[in-house]
Amino acid sequence: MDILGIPILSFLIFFPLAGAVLLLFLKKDETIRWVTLVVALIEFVVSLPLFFRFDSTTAAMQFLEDWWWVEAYGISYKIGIDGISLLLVLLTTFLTVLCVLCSWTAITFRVKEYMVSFLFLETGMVGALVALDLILFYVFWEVMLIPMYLLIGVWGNPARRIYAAIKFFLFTMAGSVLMLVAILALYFINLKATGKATFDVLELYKLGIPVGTQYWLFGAFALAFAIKVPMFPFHTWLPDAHTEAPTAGSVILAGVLLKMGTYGFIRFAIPLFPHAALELMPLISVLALIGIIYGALVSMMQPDLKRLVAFSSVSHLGYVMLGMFALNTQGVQGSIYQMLNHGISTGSLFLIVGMIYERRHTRLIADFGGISKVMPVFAVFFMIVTLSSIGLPSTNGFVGEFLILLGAFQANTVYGVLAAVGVILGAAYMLWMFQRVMFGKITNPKNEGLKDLNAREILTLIPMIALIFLMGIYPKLFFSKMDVSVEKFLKDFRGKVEMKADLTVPKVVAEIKK
Amino acid sequence: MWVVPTIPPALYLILSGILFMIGVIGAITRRNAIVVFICIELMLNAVNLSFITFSRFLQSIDGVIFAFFVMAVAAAEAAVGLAIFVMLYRSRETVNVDEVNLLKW
Amino acid sequence: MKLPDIDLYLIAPEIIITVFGFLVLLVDVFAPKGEKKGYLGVLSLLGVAIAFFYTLPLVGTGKTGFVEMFAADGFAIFFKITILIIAFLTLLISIGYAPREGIGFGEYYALILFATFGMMLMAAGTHLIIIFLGLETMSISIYVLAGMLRGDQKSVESAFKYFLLGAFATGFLLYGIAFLYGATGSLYLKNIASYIGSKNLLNHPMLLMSLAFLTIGFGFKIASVPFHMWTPDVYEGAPTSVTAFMATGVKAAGFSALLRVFFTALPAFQPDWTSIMWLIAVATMTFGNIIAISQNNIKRMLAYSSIAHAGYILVAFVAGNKLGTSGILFYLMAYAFMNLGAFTCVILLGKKGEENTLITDYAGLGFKYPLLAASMTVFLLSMAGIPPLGGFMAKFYVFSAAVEAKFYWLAVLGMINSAISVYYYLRVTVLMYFREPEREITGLSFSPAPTLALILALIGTFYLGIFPSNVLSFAQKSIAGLM
Amino acid sequence: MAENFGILFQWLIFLGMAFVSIVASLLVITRKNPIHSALFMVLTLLCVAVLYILLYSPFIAIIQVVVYAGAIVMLIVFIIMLLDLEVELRSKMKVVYSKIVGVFLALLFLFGLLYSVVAKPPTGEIGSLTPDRMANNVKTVGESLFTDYVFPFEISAILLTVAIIGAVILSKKRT
Amino acid sequence: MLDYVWLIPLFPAIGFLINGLLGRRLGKGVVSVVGPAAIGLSFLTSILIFFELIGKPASERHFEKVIFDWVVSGSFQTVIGYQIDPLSILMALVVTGVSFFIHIYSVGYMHDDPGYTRYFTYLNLFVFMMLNLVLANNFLLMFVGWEGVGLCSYLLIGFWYEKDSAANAGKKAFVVNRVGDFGFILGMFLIFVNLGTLDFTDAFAKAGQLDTATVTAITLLLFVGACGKSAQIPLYVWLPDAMEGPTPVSSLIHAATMVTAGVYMVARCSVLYNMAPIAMAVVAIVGVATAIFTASIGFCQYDLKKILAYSTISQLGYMFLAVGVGAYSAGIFHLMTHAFFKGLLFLGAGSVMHALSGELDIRKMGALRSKIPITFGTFFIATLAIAGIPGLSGFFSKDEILWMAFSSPRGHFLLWMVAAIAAGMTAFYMFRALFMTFFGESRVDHHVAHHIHESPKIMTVPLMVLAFLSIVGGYVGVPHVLGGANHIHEFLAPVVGGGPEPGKAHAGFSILAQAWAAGGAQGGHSTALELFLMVLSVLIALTGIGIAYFLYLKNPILPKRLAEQYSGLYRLVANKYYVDELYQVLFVNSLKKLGMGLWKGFDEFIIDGTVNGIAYFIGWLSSLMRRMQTGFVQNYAVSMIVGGVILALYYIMRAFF
Repeated sequence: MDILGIPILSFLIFFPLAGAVLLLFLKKDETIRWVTLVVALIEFVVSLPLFFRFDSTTAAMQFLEDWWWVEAYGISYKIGIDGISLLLVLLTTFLTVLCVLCSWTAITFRVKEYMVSFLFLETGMVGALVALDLILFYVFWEVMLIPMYLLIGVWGNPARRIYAAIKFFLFTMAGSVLMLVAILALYFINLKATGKATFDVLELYKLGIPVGTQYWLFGAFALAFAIKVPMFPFHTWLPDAHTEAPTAGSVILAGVLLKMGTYGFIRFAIPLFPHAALELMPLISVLALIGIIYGALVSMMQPDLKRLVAFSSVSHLGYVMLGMFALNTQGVQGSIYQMLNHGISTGSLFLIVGMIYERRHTRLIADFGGISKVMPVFAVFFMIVTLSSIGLPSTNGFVGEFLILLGAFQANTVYGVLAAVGVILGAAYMLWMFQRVMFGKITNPKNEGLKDLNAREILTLIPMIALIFLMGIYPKLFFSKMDVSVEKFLKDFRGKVEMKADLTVPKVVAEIKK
Repeated sequence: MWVVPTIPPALYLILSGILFMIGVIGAITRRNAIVVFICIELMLNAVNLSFITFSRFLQSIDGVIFAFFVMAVAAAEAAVGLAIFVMLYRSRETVNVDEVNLLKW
Repeated sequence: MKLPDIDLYLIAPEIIITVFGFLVLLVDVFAPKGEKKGYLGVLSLLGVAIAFFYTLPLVGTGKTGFVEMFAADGFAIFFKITILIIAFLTLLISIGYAPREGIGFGEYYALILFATFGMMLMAAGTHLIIIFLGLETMSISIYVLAGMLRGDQKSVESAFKYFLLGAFATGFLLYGIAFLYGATGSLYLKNIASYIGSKNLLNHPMLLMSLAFLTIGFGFKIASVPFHMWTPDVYEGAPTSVTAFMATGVKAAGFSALLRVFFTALPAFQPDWTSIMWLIAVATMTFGNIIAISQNNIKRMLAYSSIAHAGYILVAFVAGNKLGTSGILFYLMAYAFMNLGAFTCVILLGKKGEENTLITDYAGLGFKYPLLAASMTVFLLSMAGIPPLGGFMAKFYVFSAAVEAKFYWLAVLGMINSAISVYYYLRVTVLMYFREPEREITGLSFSPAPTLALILALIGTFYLGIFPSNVLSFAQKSIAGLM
Repeated sequence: MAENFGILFQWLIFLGMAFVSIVASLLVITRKNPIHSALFMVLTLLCVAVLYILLYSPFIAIIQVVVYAGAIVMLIVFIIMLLDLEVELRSKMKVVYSKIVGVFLALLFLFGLLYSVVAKPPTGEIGSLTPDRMANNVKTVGESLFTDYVFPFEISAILLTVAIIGAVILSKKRT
Repeated sequence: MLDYVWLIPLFPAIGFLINGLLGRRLGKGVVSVVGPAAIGLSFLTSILIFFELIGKPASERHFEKVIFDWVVSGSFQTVIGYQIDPLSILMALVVTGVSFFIHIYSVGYMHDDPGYTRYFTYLNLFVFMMLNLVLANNFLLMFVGWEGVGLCSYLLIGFWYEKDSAANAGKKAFVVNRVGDFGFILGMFLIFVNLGTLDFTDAFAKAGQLDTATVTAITLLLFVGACGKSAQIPLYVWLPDAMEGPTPVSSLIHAATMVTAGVYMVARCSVLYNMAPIAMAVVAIVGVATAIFTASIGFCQYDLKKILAYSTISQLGYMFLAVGVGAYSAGIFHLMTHAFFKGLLFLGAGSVMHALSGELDIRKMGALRSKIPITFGTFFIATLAIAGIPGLSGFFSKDEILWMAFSSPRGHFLLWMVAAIAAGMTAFYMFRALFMTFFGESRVDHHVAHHIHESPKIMTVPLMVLAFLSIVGGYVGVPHVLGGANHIHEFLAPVVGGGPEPGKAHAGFSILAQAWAAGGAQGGHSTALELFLMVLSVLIALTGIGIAYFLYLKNPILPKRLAEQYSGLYRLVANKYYVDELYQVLFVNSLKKLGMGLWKGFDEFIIDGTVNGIAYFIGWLSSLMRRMQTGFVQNYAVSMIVGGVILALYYIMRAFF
């Protein structure tokens, strides 16, 4: 399907870019805000048909576009979505709208540059999610870095924004450089085995790679993605980045950017290197488990709201990774679902923290207390989001978490049990935080005159809340989209793993052994 | 009847090498830039000796021609180099190489 | 006694460059004094442009001339195009920069043209004498150009150092050539190769020694560790436009000669040089990147960065395959755009009597001069290898060559270096966007010529990043005659 | 017999010149006064010129004397005088470790160099230019320069021009 | 009508939405109608459905209604679906019924609270969740209700969030419950992994496939969940703190309904439990231990609600004892009667508080019986019921438990004995509270004393209704031995079975039980023995009452002296055996310390330290290496020579190889 004669996915990628260019010619802040909002909204509306026109009976890539980019090298502009990326694309376009809304008054200077960065970021995110060519993916992957870097560094919290921005950039960069080498190695292995120069993932899926080589390549991919996720022990950039970023930056970082890591695993690392994934499953699962518990424990002691939420992200993404590496239907579906959930719950949490930050200009938990009294509406939203984050049944968090735990439990009982411990801790730190912020008497006189949420803020939060419940109560709507894709993912995975005996084209083995 | 062997090329080449290295040593030890430059000329001269030796023993004219161009280049370098020294002297009152280190690190 | 066939079309670009060089000198002499002499630059630009259009018809002819001493094969043409682009951009920025610094007289432009002439010879020469003479023409011009700012002690010092070390390196290069000659009896690159092949001279000590000497000589020109030491000092001290020219042009020409000599004359020794070059490549990248981190002068930082880039290019050289060689060509082209672009920004930030080359001078620039800062960011990011910019594609080809040749660790080290390099490139953007200025920089004037150069460099950087196909396939075709 | 004497004579000349040139060049790098260095340099150059004749290259020998010893060194001496550099003689030579290391390495390098020339004689293709044809090589050289090497010759012309322009522009007083 | 089972939870949900979204606009009046009415309608529906159900033959009393597919992932299929069978409808009746009255009571009790709307919102939500819990046809939906009621409990305990103690108590309740849920969730996983379904009907039908070890694990894990929700050792600590909530909440959630969910769940899974004797033994022992342990804590409490709380825990222990010995229907029976009288006790306590402006310390009460007669009367009835005085509901249910503990094949003399002692203790401390509150001299603060007043009708009517139920509630389960029909037992039998068949007890206490039987007590099933034990337990209860009378009415000084004499023991009991403190040290503090340590020590020091360390190292290296660039040309030349020598040596080496 085409929009203005442009295939829909290409439109989704480049429309924000066009919007960003348009912004460059505008002068007034207010106009810029509105234009950005309109661009984001159009983008979101255009992305909706993806959901409705998506054929959930097939696991094949849909809305496919495939042109050469650098033909001599086999680099193509190949994009398409399946059930896995579909939802993440929608999440991206959706969150961007909210981010624009929540930046409305929070960003007071250099609005144009801010909005341009944001739209640019959206291009990168959508591009990375739909790219089916490794180089294309890599390009978008890196493109995302710069606007995010600027968002943190320019509009971040003055105290440590530069440190955080650089840390963010270098961590991610450090991970991805090795991935590039691995991509190249993969390309040449394929070239030697099949004689076909291509970076097309779908083609590369078919390749049987010797197990020894798989380790290296998987390692390189996994490092890049693990840093992005972030998995323990590569997570330390996240608290800093989250804490220092402006609200919308945190939202989009938590909501989408982290998902790039997990998405990378599911789209690239696992299907390309199934044996290595299988063999390294215990390692990754254990790291994920450590992340779950570690994140929760550390989160508990954070004095800073955003930092707390950031560490909770570490914990939540631990679940995502655990579920994914359970490598069974429940685990993987739960994991994908949890990616969306985390985007929504943690995204909302950051929105909420941002709202209160805008009022008080502090994020220290100790500065609050008793806010419920003065901001009852806010309290309700905050409560719902908190509950979603701790996975209360009938909210989205529960469905994902439950399936992940179930998947993990099926894969390995001990993992399931340990992960379930995280559920307890999750409740503990979130509720404690909530209590300290919202409950008790107002001890700080500055908190007495706080205004409750205004219409714009409520408007920002309502879609989130609606989604929280919709996804918690009627998850089938979303599961039905990804069912087939996940099944295919698992089927391919199992098929390849079983193929171990006649794994490789002999030619490839010989090449590698040389 | 003894026959004195002709001078083997190796000896010329050894001489050339020694002269070259003397030039190198001079270039890295002397303080006066002009002497350093003289040493570099010595190096070029040593190379020329090699060229001529090869030319002689390989019975080809190329070496000689190359030596000719080397001399041309040496002359050109001398002109530019000495101009640079003069310029340096004008601005610093010295041509000592170890006093010229405004640019470093 | 018979004159060789003289095909002037073959050397038309060189002739045009030379003629315009003299023309500029003459016009300068006969022009009224004291006036602004922007037209000299325009005249030189015209020369470069005409030379460029005379180069284009040579594409694909693969002709040689002057007793096969001079080739117009694809390799040479590619490099000539690169070099002419570099010269063009350099002249453009010079039109803004040279008069500002009081060196905008005819000799300046003429020397740039002569240096370009030398570079083109290096790319085109298939005979060692041509290569040597080209190299010297280039070098001597640049010695002089580096010292052009006669009142500036740094400029003088830079010329002085460059000259002494350059002459010193020439000695080694010559010795290498002498040994090549002695061992093979020829100065033609092709003949050398075939002679080595026919006589199986692989273990000839003299040839091996000449490899060492040649590596020193060319290593000096391309600024590879440990022959790189002059680079930061000279780049810092020389007039910025000349620095830009050196960083791109000299490096490109140096690589062209290196490739030509090693791949055409000495391919048999590839196994020998691979491992030592591996070491040099790694050392070059690492030294350049690590030292660049602690620099506080942007020119000096870019100097170290240019050392690091030489290291990346050497990675492809080590790979030694077709991919690598074409990758080098592509890299140098991309590097020309991004580095010249960066230097253009440096120049645009300065004004008369105030160079503003400290990195701290860039603080707060991002919002004061948004377009300048954005361009600078683009160039720096491109150098850091961030897609979708030219630098990324360049690195991509270079490292893919290494991977293809199974130098996995080299590629990994290269990528790690590339990650380290991000740090100091980012530092500039950090200052530009995240920090408040420490002192006001005002009254910058964006004269049209450097601005044009900036735009061209931007276009080039983006073009090579987004549509690398054309240039890459051109590069791939170009190396056909080389290997 | 006569040949023997001729050859013996060549040996004598060679050894003598080699010895003198080495000694002279050592003096070049050890004399403190740059003028002395320059003059010993002339001596070295002259010795080498003699060797060129021994190698049947009178043309180069002449050029050596005329261009090198005559022009370049005179230029050098002239500059030394002009800049009045003898004053600096009194400053003593600083011992820098890197220089010692450098000297040591240079000697090491020399051994490599010597090994490479001794291990195998020049193996290049033997051309047609026998010593007797070489003997009057002024003509041969001339012919070569203006036929096969006409292009390099033209380049060297430009090179020299560049050098002159450079020298002039650098050494003229500030305008 | 059965088809409309979804109406039962729907009404409270609608009430929740109306109150929650619009309540503040609609005003108190509407809220006071909507809140109770929603529950009332639900109650009404339950009654209708109940009658329809009992109209059917016993074997057909099972109905399921699937609303829609819920979580569907591969082979994992769950629905939102409700089921009606005797057990669930009974629970629904109890829940909606008691809730209804408590809602009405709340209209009066909470009348002046600023959070009135919020209160009813939460309360409706609670009922909705509770109904999900009891009506669910699968484990997962049950779990939704399970956590949902936990949430409401959290919200309502922390209702007066401005009080730190309330907020803390709420959080504690939630987290401790989560610990239990942890077990529940793992239990569900085991069920799914082994049976491939979470549907009750399916799962229980397939339960035969399970081996003993698995089923034991499943049941024990589920029991962990029950422990959390129903406040059993070791997870009981949250319930006393939960008294921070408004009193009707304590009554509804923390006495009548939510806390009994664990009992319901065990009864619901009776099929599984019957297969796991060890698990049943654990349940019984934990139950009885909780019963006596918390009863002893009740001795030394002075907070009226706390006493009731410990009493609740103790009574819940009874229920677990019942289900643990396989007397599921007895457990449910006690659950029901307990809902009546304990609900009543709490409401009465609320009424007392209402009269005394919120005073809860029984040391500051006394002689209230004449001033608030209705409250006193109803409270007294409830106290009699809980003490197990014959004729009242508590007597029948408690006695059945005691009897089953003794006679069931899973039972044991010791279980009976401990339970009987606990019953005596219950009678003691309940009467202690009663006496101190309503009898003796008034110790009320004088400025409170003059406006002591009886509660309004809207509060007293529910009291009276519940008092009535506390009296008659027991007559649905009059044991056969007293000539009753034990209707409730029969009614529940299709769901929970008749308990384990005698003689089939093959593990757990069986050996002991057989020994007991062999020891001559084989009259276990004889009517005489049953009657004897019944009388014995009544005597024990009366003894308890007598002691209470003696200590608190006759010799009010004595308790103090006793406390002084055995001060160590007294302090131990008065401080609730320091369990809270122990948990604080063991879990809370150590986790906090661990968290802090990981954050500062691992995250910031080791990981960030490493990363920054590398960065610093490179920076340091950089500043070091740039010094190599000395600025002296000759050094540069030497560097070239170094490179040259390396190259030369390398290449010459190559010549040799």
